[in-house]
Amino acid sequence: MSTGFRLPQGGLIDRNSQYRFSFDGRALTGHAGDSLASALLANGIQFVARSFKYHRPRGIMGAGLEEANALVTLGDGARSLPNAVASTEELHDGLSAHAQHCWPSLNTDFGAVNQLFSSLLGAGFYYKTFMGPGRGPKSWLFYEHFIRRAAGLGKASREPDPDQYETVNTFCDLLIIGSGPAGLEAARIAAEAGLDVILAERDFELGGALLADTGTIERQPAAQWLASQVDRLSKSVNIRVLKRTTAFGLYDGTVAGLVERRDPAQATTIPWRERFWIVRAKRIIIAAGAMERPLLFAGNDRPGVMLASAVGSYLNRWAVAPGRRVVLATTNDSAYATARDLAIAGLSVTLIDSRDRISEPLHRLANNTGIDLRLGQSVRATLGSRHVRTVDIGPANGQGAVGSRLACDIVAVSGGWSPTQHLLSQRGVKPSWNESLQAFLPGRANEPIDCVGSAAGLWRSDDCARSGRAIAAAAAAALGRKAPVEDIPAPGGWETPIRPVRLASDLNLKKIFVDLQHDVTAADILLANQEGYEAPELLKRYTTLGMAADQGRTSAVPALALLSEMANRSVGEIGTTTFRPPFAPVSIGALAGMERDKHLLPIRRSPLHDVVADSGAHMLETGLWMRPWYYPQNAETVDEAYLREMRQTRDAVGICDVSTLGKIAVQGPDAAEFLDRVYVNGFKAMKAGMARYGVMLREDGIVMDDGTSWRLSETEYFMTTTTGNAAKVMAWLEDLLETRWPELRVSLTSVTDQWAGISVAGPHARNLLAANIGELDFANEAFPFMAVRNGVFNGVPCRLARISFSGELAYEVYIGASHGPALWRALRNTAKELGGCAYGLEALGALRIEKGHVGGPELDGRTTLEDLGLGRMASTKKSFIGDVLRQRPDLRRDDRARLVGLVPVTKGEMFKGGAILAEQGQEDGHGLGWVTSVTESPSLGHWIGLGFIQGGLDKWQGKTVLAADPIRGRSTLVKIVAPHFLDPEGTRLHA
Amino acid sequence: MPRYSALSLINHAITGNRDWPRAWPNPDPKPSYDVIVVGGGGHGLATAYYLAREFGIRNVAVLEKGYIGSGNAGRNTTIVRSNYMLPGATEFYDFSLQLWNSLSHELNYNVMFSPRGQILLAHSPDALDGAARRGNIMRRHGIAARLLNRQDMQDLVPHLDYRPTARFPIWGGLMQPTAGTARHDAVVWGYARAAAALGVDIIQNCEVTGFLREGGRIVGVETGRGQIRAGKTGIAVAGHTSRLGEMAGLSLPIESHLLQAFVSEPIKPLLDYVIGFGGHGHFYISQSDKGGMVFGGDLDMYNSYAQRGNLPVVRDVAALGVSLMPCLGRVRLLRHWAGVMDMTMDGSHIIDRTPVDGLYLNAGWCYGGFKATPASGWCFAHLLARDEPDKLAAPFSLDRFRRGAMIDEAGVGPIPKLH
Amino acid sequence: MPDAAQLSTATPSISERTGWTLTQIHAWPESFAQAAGSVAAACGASSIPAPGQAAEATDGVLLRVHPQRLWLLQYVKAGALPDLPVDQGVMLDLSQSRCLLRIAMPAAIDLIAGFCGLDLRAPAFPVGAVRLTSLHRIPVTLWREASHVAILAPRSFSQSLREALEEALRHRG
Amino acid sequence: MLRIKCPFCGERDHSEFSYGGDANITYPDLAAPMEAWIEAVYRRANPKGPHRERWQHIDGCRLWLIVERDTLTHEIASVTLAKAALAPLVDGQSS
Repeated sequence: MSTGFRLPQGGLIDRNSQYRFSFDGRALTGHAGDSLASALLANGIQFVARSFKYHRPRGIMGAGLEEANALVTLGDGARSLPNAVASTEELHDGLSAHAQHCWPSLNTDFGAVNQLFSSLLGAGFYYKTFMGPGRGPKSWLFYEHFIRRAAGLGKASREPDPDQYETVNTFCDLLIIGSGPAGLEAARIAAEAGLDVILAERDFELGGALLADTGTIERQPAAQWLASQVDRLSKSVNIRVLKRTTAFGLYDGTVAGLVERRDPAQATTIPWRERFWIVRAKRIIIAAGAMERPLLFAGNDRPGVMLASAVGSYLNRWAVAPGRRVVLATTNDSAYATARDLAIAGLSVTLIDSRDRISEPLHRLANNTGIDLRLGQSVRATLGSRHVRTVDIGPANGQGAVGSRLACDIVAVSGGWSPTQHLLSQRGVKPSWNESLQAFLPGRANEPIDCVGSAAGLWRSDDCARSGRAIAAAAAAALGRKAPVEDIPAPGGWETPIRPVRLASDLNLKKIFVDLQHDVTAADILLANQEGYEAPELLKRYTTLGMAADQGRTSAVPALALLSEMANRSVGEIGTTTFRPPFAPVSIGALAGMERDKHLLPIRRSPLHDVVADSGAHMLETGLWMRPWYYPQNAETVDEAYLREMRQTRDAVGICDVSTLGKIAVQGPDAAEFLDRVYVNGFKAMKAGMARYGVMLREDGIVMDDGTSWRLSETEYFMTTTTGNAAKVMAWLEDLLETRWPELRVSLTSVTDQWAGISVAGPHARNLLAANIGELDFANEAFPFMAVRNGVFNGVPCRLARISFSGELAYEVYIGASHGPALWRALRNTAKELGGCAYGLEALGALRIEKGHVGGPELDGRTTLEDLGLGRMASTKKSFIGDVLRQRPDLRRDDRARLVGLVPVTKGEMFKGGAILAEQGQEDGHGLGWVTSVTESPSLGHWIGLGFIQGGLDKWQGKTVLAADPIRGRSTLVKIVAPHFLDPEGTRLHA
Repeated sequence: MPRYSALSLINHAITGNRDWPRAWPNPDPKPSYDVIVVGGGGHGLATAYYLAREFGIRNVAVLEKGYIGSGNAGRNTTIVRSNYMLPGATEFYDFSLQLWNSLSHELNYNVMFSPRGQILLAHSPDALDGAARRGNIMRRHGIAARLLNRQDMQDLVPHLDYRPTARFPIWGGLMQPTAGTARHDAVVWGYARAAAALGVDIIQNCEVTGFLREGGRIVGVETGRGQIRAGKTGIAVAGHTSRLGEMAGLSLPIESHLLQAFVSEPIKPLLDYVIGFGGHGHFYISQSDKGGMVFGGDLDMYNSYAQRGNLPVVRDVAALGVSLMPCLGRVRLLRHWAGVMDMTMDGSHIIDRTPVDGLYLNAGWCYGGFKATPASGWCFAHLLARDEPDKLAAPFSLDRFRRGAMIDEAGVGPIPKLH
Repeated sequence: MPDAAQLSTATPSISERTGWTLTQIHAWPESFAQAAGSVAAACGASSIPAPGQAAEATDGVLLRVHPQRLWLLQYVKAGALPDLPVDQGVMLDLSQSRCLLRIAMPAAIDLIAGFCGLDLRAPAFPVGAVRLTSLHRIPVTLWREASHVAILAPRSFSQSLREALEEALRHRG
Repeated sequence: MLRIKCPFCGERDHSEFSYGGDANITYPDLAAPMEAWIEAVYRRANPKGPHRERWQHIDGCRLWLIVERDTLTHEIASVTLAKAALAPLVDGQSS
């Protein structure tokens, strides 16, 4: 049933350009300047979708974002786009669209059978059933499987999104949203006053309502007025015009989120699909226009029922007549211009007006153009299966039976206008109901945000232009500029007031669709009100009104009007729900911009990154840093490699990149006092040239971090922290210094990246270093354990400390980052000669387990000093951060889980980190503790581990418990031993 | 109350659905009750229901300043799980899951609890050990748990990003097959209807503006609709707990923070599980029955009662979502809003008496309020009925911070924003 | 002006400079004026740079990065600075801790606007302006030269930052 | 975006800052009695309205700031340096 056709002339389209496109496989053509919807109508296609719940046939009813029915899927495969609104998709050559949410096809959709059960499928029916059989939740899983396939609209691709998105941060004095008469004049005045202006327009053409206006504005034909404005904009230096750009959200600080869509014609030259603008404006003017509201009558969802303004747009902007015999039903003056244009275009027009009297000019307009005008009437119902065929009309007051039945192929409706003030509502500004205009007008924001034009309830374009100028002038003044002051016109502008239609009592409420996109009917609203869900938010959530992809743009006010009739409370009294961002759906990819996959977060690399890779390192990404994990030789696995690395280090020597450790320069007269206050052990008495292992607590007495601090001079320390806690410790120390102890003269600077750090461990460590570092006596007496010395490598000064994490004779060498690779290569070659090797993170972790040193898995943010067996480090001569709260009773109980060593009872058995320590036979509950770190120990010839157990060594040393690991199908008997497995006396350290 | 069932749907359909009664009456407040519960969200209504159902106390009023479910009950990402690791938390949340399993039956209202399975991802070998410990604790409490390697993950959810170049590579995950999602509004309306049927008064548009005191004891409340007396008064207003605490002269270990939730446009089934990001920071995603992708992430990280979130979190959540599930890039965000969370000093809730006689506290739900609704209601009812906490609620006392008995799952200490 | 040898150019508009030294001067509040004055004089800067300002020095630039802190960036090894008694302040060599990237104008403004929320419009970011901010979550110090924007970034982030900037360039087409 | 005017760096998005919580807490000295520490570390006024709070400009000059902000409207009334002694050093600040 094709009804629409292209008029022979007129419209803002380029008739020479031929765009080939397809709908459901049918090859069609349109022109540049068409939207997908206008091109479909021009080809006689109106029925394009099936409704959400009842799968009723649905046609194009709007000409912009207010379109609720015509949702289609564009393209296919990785670039498909579900739920595309046909009237906001700009036509381009090669566009392919197809119907969605119907099976097997648009014309024969099995889902339509739901209409037979409409009484059963009323609001909230799914809360009243699907609960059985049985008491458990499994039955719902069964029903849910089918419900989820029936729900949803379009189908999203599971392929990775191939497109790129860009982010732009920008600033301006004034952001203007919308380029109708109000927005254009506001931009002109603001720019002339010298403000830096951004004008954002959602459409691919500037002009808003002017694009379909055949009337005049400020005594000039609308098209001519618009042309001169667009020309002036192109010459203006301080207005940035952003077309195809939707302002979707207003945030604190008058910051606006906008998304710009790429011009389809430039798809090959512009790499980004969408661009996300974050605009930091001083003031914002919302000139987003108003949206026309539909009328409620039986069968108001049939293809061919359209908004009057949409019919006007298709006629005037795109030279498309949606049909030949138009019945136009209105409650207000706005539809008369469209009636005139339809008549002039030669179409048969019957104008039904709910009001009994209209103004003299409108009477003359109807008579002069041969319009069949019927006053005091309203539409009661429509007939027709795939397209509207007839419409029944009757008295507008809802009394009395149907008067007559008119044949038609288009029913254009105007139930009033709603100012588009969603963005203001996002800022918590409550709108106020204006009874005479039958519209919610925007409230006053206590932020520099104003609404102008029809977004503020002004219906005449002259008034819109004047309000744009007046508000822009006020904005300029508020920003210290001069601009000609004008008074702001009052809302409204119709000659005869709007008259809402009262529903006739005999209408079939189940056929009156209030929310077209979610198939919410008047019967559903009656039921919700009857069952107690009458507050607007409860009504919305129970019926799902306004929760579909169009977010209730055209359904919110008609629903409230219906509710006010049913509950006889005024619409103003009931109030509206809060509009949330985004104003229109926004691609999640656009919000992510470039911050995805590899670029989600930056990654830090050691200065030795490339040189260790040359040494064959496999890297592991540990949160912020990329670190060498293990150095496989001839295809070793991780385990084979790290065990070999441990053996070579224990037997000869091993070198390891430790550059990622947090490093902080602590300088100043009060540096020693400062360290004394943050570490549990004393640092003031330390001599220069020595290093000391320290532990830091949080304020609540729990261990935060550990590391060594080297005293370089009377007033300078070189503090190291764990890699993971470096940033947290730095911010914490700055907090203490600046906000609690401002009297201390200390300077803190992160020097993590200043130094390349290499740990050299093993019996040959001394010889290896002595062969490479000059001007330094490595003899034990000259360079004792925990001492700090300076040396020189190839003429470059470097700093060494005799610190051992592995328990071997070991040193840490720090040299200026850029010299690290040369030092690494030198030490690597000497190590090879001495039978040593490079070792990575895995071996580093295993070596320290053999020494019983605590690491990441042990410092889990819940352990105290005593839990870690470090209780005796706490100084009794001075107090420190956390010293008081660590004395709380539960933190001192002797049955707390304490650090212990673990060995398997049968030598060859293994166990893993995360196993639960429990008494044998105790199958359930939290058990006694847990395993934190494990490794195979080449030196001891069996697996070893660290863990925590209630009561620690005092209670369990020498005893056997179960390491239960049901999640990995294993349980191993383990014996509790002292955590210091290897060389507890530390003979190697002091060698 | 007339039973809801397929049969009742058919009977009412025949008569044009004209005679479905109000799901819960809308009474005026009586001068006094045995117990007043302040807060008409899921927790407050569940408390009233279990007071009547389990403990036989029916002279109860629930006072809600707006419409029921207008607070955090309607503003969360609807996840129900019990994969908690620490003593006290494991038992409490699993008790809640058991109540969830039969809740639709208990209330005769389909809350749509869907045990579809929740997967907590692991992004490093150490994280896999951490997941194993959590899984072991779950197994030892009879909670279904399964450790997944990368291949298992690819079989279950093929369209996550498994490339080694991904910024947070997926090494595997811990799955709780019995966890899932539920319809948050239905939980509020289900408890309201069932409580009202047992005689509880549900009073909307009734804001508490002060407490009535007699000799240092709280004996009722001052409201916009007059004074209402009560033997015991329970606070369950998460997000605004400090405001009521202030009226009673209590300063609490709580900061109010915004937690944003996001929903996409409705699409055909794309994700069958609840997925949780296991790296630094929060991210969780699932798909609602209507087809919207429901996801959320970190707090906005500053004190606020504004119920609307800011751009940085929107960008971070979008970036993490697209990085974990690359096909999400073209799916379009439909709506984002924020709830006001009670964030406590150790990330765990508080169900306890208060130092003020006659006043009882249910608060501090951080991210976990929705999944805790049934157990929170049950335990708070037990406390209000018996005047001493049930063993499940005992660890979550108000004075645990004084004793040093914090329950800190995240291990980040007394910084509410980090829990 | 620095000679070309030190500039290694990757893409036409992003280049890295090496061979410079960076010295941090941190003075206690009451002695900042005196300490900063002597440093400015020693390195040929006309004045002590105010917050957000850079002062030209002989063959280098003096940046104000903190109320109590100056960074002296010298492109060629200049003479040593006067030593600073510890009761006035402390000095620290940071030459190895940063990388120095330079992005040619006018591409620099658009490129940086993709990564941070700074007002880069001409009046707000004139030649000689210094800004401490983050690009792609990386803390940086950037300042406006006549024909470039210079960026000092932590060395460990330099590859990540360059890759992000270069990818952004490709995105802009 | 909360727009915070850092006295040293000028107005910036709040994502460049790290929130430090209530600024009205006076932390006791390190050896003060247990009750004073429990009060300081665990009790929060958490007002709905004007709130004096701490932020660190962690991605900029890394200074700690005292911000007076309304926790309902997010309107920022004032931003000052936590360490008063630095105020004279930022007077000629940029924008």
